[in-house]
Amino acid sequence: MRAASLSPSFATLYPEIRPLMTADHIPRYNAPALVADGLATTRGGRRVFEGLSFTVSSGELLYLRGPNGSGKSTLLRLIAGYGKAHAGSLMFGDSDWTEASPAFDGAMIYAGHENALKPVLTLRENAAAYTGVMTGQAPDDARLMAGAALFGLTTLLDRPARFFSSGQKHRANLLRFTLLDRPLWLMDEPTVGLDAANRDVLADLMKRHLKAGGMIIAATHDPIGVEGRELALDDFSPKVVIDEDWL
Amino acid sequence: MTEFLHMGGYATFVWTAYGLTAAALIVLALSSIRGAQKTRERVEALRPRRRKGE
Amino acid sequence: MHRFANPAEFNRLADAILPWAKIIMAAAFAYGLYLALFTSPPDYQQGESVRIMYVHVPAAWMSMFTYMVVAAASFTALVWRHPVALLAGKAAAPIGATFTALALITGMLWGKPMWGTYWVWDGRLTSVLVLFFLYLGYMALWRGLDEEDKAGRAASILALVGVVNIPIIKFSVDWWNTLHQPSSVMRMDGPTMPAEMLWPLLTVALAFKAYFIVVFLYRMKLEINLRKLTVLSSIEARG
Amino acid sequence: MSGGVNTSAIFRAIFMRDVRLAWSQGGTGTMALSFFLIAVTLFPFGVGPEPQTLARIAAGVIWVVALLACLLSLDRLYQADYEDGSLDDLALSPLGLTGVAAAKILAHWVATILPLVALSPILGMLMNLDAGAYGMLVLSLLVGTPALSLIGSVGAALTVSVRRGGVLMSLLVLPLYVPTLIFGVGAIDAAAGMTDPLPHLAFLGAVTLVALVIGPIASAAALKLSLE
Repeated sequence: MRAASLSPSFATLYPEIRPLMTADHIPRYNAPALVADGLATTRGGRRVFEGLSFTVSSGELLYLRGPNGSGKSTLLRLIAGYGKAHAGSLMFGDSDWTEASPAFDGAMIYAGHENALKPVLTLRENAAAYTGVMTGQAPDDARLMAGAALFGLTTLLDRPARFFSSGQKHRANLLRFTLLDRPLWLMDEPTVGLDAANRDVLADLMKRHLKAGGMIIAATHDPIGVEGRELALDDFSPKVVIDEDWL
Repeated sequence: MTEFLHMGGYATFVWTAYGLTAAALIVLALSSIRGAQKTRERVEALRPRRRKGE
Repeated sequence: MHRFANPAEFNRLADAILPWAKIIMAAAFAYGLYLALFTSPPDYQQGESVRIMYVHVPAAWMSMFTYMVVAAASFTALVWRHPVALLAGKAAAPIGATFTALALITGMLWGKPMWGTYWVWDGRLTSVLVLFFLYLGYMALWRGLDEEDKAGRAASILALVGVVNIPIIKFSVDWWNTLHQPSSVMRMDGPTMPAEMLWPLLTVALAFKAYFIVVFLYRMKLEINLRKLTVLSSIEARG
Repeated sequence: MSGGVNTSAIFRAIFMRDVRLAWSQGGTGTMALSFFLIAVTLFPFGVGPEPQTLARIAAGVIWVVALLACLLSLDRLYQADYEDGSLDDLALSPLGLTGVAAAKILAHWVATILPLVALSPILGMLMNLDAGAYGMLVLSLLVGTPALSLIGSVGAALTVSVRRGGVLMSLLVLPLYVPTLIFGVGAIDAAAGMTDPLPHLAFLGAVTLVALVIGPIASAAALKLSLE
């Protein structure tokens, strides 16, 4: 488990607990850099990438590029803590995420392929479920309204998610980025199912997050219109596909 | 000899018990040994080609 | 412990042990059968049918022993992420299931002449039956998940949960048995047994243990080769 | 958002969410309850309505059917979250997966099992249960069924990524239910037969305590596997 109680230097990074502000408030993050050094991982007995190193510091956006199966999602889930690195190290400031098993570190918001919506619950209830899991409290009403307005979901706040279109479901999933103040955003194919208008909304949200000192790692094919560094996973495809023992 | 085979009237039970046990253990042993050999041959078949192909 | 982590190392160890295990197995089987079928006396009550005990009891012991092997392999696999130990559980389980099935069948064949019915809800026999389902669950879970490595670790977790519950199950079944059937029917207590009955029992038990080691090592070679095949074919797929 | 995040609030939030989902449309609450009622009423058709026979098997039938109802309702305990992606969010909760598993198990027990226990006396009447045993019927179910949810949760977590994992799960979990069943029914039969039910209850409680330790931890380990 990551350090259950956060290391002191870590705890001072975040604004102390105060009522969650509305969506357009600008939190001030001065988070440490996320440093990956020589990361390697296997998936289903097969080495996915090897010797992968990168650094993402406050205010930076890193795009993960590469064909399907090159390990974009695997890397994102590794950073989120869903799996262990086979080799190498992953540090976020002074807390070690290499051996991380999924646990709260107060640092990230992860949005995966699925939309994590309960069909029977309304958008408001789904949002409360997400913040309930992360902080134990329902989202501040003004903040939820602002976030829903941002993504054009205001009319759906009290409708069960099973009536949503796939685009609406995807935008409802992105709503999580407006509900919590967390420096590191991990986005897996965030623009899938978004029309041009909503793509700009997302781009604007991401730019504001970066300006506030936040960090974003996004695995995506199409350009979002937010300037950021690129990391082609194909450059790290494994030379040695399998450890020799099993040959 | 027949008296021995008769097993004091319990012949069917005693011999079925021993027979089934022997049969099961032999079948398990043979299938394991044959399995080991067959898979080893398949590994050998795949491996040299891989080396050459490298 | 980590020395056996790589399969080549394990194969060398297996090749060293196998010849000795085979010799012991052959000798123990021959001598055990000779004792069980020829020299040991018939029971004053059960007559010749007592000879079934010489197969039934060691098989029941083996079913329990093998589950302990599976649990130990599972613990090693989970705690130290030891790939060969993961396969050891998968290799041992079918042997354990076979011995459990044999214990049940020979138990029924022994029950018929003694009490007139094939199945008797005796405490020991019922515990072996529940153990048989634990084996089935373990092996089914290996096949249930598609990714082999995850299937193995899931089955290992089940084996550890199972091994913790075995004494509880055993105790509750015995308790239930005394509740519904006060007289303990199957008198198989070791120590009070006359020597000439105890020796065949122990010899057959030794034979079964040697047999387990032989077949287990071959099944390990099988499982290691299978894993090599999946790895090699995945390389072919990547081309 | 420093280290002092309020984990008990999170536990309550997850617990309430699952309780509401269990009783929402398509939840397991109504399904388990109706299965429990219908399945028990089948027995008189099978065994005959003759009061003496029904009375003798009443405790066993009610316990076995309650056990099966619990198993049926556990199948989707984690699979629903795994399929819609919310298991990823649950895994990142400060509570940790063990706490999440404990919250979900408690929610399953409260939302799905307690209603069964509340209705068991009615089924006791249907099965002509001995008059003196109704109190013990409810008490033994209250003490014993948590073990069913706890051990069943491990089965559900192990088969979370298995399509139609319900059948596999029952094979994994049913052998582990034997002690709870034996001591649960034993307590009721003892109460009916005027003998002392306390030892049965004590063992039943012990089995539940063991399950309390194993359940959340083994479930969390199994869920971590499926998230990798």
